[in-house]
Amino acid sequence: MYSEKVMDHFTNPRNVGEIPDADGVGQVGNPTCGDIMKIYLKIKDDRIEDIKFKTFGCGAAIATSSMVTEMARGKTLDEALQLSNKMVAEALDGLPPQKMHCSNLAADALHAAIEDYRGKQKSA
Amino acid sequence: MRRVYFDHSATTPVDPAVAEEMYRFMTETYGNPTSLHYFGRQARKAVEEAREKVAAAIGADPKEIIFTSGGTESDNMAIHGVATINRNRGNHIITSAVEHHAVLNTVKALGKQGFTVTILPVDKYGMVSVEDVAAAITDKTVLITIMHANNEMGTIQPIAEIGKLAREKGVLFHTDAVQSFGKIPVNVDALNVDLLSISGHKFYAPKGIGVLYVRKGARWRQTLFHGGAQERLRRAGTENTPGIVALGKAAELAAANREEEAARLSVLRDRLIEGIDSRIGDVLLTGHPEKRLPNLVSVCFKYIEGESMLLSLDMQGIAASSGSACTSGSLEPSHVLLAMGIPHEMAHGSIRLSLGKDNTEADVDYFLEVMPPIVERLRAMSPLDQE
Amino acid sequence: MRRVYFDHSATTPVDPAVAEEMYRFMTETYGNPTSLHYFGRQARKAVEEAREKVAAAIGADPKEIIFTSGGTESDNMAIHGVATINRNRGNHIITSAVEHHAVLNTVKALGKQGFTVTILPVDKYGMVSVEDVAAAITDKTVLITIMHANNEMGTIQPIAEIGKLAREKGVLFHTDAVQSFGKIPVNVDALNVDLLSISGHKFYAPKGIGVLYVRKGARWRQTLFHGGAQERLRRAGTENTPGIVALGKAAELAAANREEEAARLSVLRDRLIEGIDSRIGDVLLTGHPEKRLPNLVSVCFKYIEGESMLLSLDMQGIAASSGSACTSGSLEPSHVLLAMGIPHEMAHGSIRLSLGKDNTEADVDYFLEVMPPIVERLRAMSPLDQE
Ligand SMILES: Cc1ncc(COP(=O)(O)O)c(C=O)c1O
Ligand SMILES: Cc1ncc(COP(=O)(O)O)c(C=O)c1O
Ligand code: FES
Ligand code: FES
Repeated sequence: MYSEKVMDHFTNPRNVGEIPDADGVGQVGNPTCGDIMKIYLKIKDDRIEDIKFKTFGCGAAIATSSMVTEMARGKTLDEALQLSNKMVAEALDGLPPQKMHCSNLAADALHAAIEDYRGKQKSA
Repeated sequence: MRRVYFDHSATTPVDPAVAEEMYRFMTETYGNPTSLHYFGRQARKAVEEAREKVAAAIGADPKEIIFTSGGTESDNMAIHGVATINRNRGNHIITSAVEHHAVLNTVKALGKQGFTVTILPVDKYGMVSVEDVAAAITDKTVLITIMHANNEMGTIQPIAEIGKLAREKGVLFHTDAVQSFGKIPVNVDALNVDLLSISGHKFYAPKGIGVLYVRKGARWRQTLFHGGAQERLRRAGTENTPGIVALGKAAELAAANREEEAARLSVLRDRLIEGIDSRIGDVLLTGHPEKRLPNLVSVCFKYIEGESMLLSLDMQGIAASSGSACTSGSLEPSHVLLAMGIPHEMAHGSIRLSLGKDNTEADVDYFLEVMPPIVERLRAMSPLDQE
Repeated sequence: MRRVYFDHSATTPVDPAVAEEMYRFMTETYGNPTSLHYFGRQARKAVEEAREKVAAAIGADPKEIIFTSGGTESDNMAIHGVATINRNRGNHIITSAVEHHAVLNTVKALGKQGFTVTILPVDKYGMVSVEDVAAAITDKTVLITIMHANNEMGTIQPIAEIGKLAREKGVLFHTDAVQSFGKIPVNVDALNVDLLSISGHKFYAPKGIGVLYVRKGARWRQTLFHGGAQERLRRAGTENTPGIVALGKAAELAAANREEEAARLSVLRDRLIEGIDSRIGDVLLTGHPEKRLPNLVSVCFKYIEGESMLLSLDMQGIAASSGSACTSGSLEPSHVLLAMGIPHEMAHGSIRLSLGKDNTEADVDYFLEVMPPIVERLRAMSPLDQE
């Protein structure tokens, strides 16, 4: 049902964890529908220097979280905002149709974290 | 890779002795039991012998046994048949919140066709209360349908008591015994039921064959299939002789081995439960602590989600399920666990381990060795606040 | 005793290669295709491969293939689903007088639920006329259901022409291809059909498994079974994996061997027809002289009755049938023969010989040796005036 890439990211997820003094944190999803994704960012010179995630969810949720962190690492914030849920799913060689829902969270969580960072910058 | 199959509530392997019978009836005794000739008569004889075996296994008369294509068809046929034929007497149906979708969706469909439906709640163990049933019956009630044992968490309902009540009130009573048959005693008189559903592939018979028991004289009629006069006008379509013969043999074996096998499995089940509890922690065993199937463990692991556990177990060769196999692919967690008052996020973290005849203590121990690091890894990834 | 099976239209033996596949999917690859784990995925893969094989055999897309429990279910599901969903567009259904009861009784049941039903007559060869169909269509017509080839006398209907007409008029068109599949070309595009029924046990797959083809976009919905989300919500109930795999393989074999086998069987068929005609006399071959199935002979022996012939043949080891196996046990002669204008007493004297893959010229010759004295003996007993 899942592609090899999905299984690889599920089995060996990249960038799992928290960043204690994160510059931006984004969380999407809710426990009712079975998935929560939380992304932590460390930003330097408008670039994503470090990124970590924590996810409650199915195989697809974990794999997309892992993939989005890999894709975003090192990108400028504007570049990172260009990442879409679809691109994440494609990078994983696709997801089963009934799982497109989860893939719709990873990029959203990243964007939420970037917004959180920018919001803090503004108010600072 | 070591493979452990812990998903017998989803489906079972066919017993090799049963599969061999099936093979013989496909290649040698292949006649249509409706046919007059030698090939047909051989098939007819085998079908009627199978009917007798099934009848004996549930304490029924062979004439009360109808062969169907499976549990879903039996449930639909039972409920639709009673509702349609008794429409002039009343339009109220009582069921429970923890039924299989084959019952629940059939009743709900009737709800859209002018029937009033009462869906009874359950307690935290998933139990229906007999008092609730009594309070729900009105003079418009034509059918009560409550399952014998639940497929997701294994709770056994007080069917005999509900049946007694239904009989006193003159209301027809159907039970879905798909999960209970072969595991706990299923006797139509002891249970006071008028209709009862069974599915072959849950007790080492093949998929695609089931049984509907209908008590003699019950106000029920076949209303789903129109066609030939098979099964004494109660199920049109060429009889699935190989499936029927296989189900008959499997029913006989199930009845003969039930007690011993249930005792053996409940030891394994309890070893699983205790092992999970002591080695993992932050878990919730779901279903009734005593009134439960001997072969089923249902447990919620806090802070993590079911599918990721299943995938991880699968990579270690262990086959389990989360809730009902039928509902995978849906975003909603199990309606059964929610009905028991289990919060959404915990319900998402449920898995079901259902044991069967080839499972051993070594299988249980393998699971207990493999599972703790899986849970640990997933919990380390979880963003939920952990106590 | 020498045994000759001439009742392949009632049911066929399962091809040993198919039965072996079935055995393997009962005992080894036994998972529930809905399950996520290894066992489930293996089963899912096999189900989808079978779906592709069936689709290829009838020129359809795999998404258009739904697995059912047999021909009767396919017919019921097709007709009930179209009627229910299109009720708001119209309430008129057209069928023919020679349909199988799975179609005829389903349509008649709808007739009692507010549908208007036109049952088209047939000519003396059992043929429906395209003009009659055209004349019957009204702006209330939502479904035309006419079988591809008849199970009792083998006449092949002008399905492609009727389908073309139905499409022009925007009316959905279903055909029961239970008897034609594997014997004559069955291609859903060439036939212009929207829905088509197949039953496994008529082409060396097991009993209890069938197919309903539904064209993409056709205004049809599953309305018979409520339950799980299997078959993309189009057929609830655990998928009969072994049956599905077996049907897939049998469909592949049927498509591959069809042409050659049809040629071989029609030689045997014609040898039978000529032999009966020349050795017995006072017989009436029923069905269309050319537009007929390659494997079926239907013949009325004047002055005598079908069952007594069948019993006599059976005593010589030959299995045949009179009319449809489904209707035996009924006192009325075949509705099909009556619809063709054959008088009652002659219709009572009909037998059907349906050939299959293991039949040989020697079988035919054996029949031709055994049959004349049987007819002679029974005619000697008959009180009817003989010409
Ligand atoms: C309690 C219960 N009822 C009904 C069914 C449906 O049976 P089947 O899938 O054989 O149609 C199942 C299993 O899927 C079940 O567990
Ligand atoms: C033309 C036709 N339609 C439908 C059926 C019903 O198929 P089944 O008996 O597999 O349900 C049959 C055979 O019995 C048939 O010959
Ligand atoms: S976690 Fe919601 S479906 Fe993947
Ligand atoms: S001849 Fe015996 S049933 Fe009519």
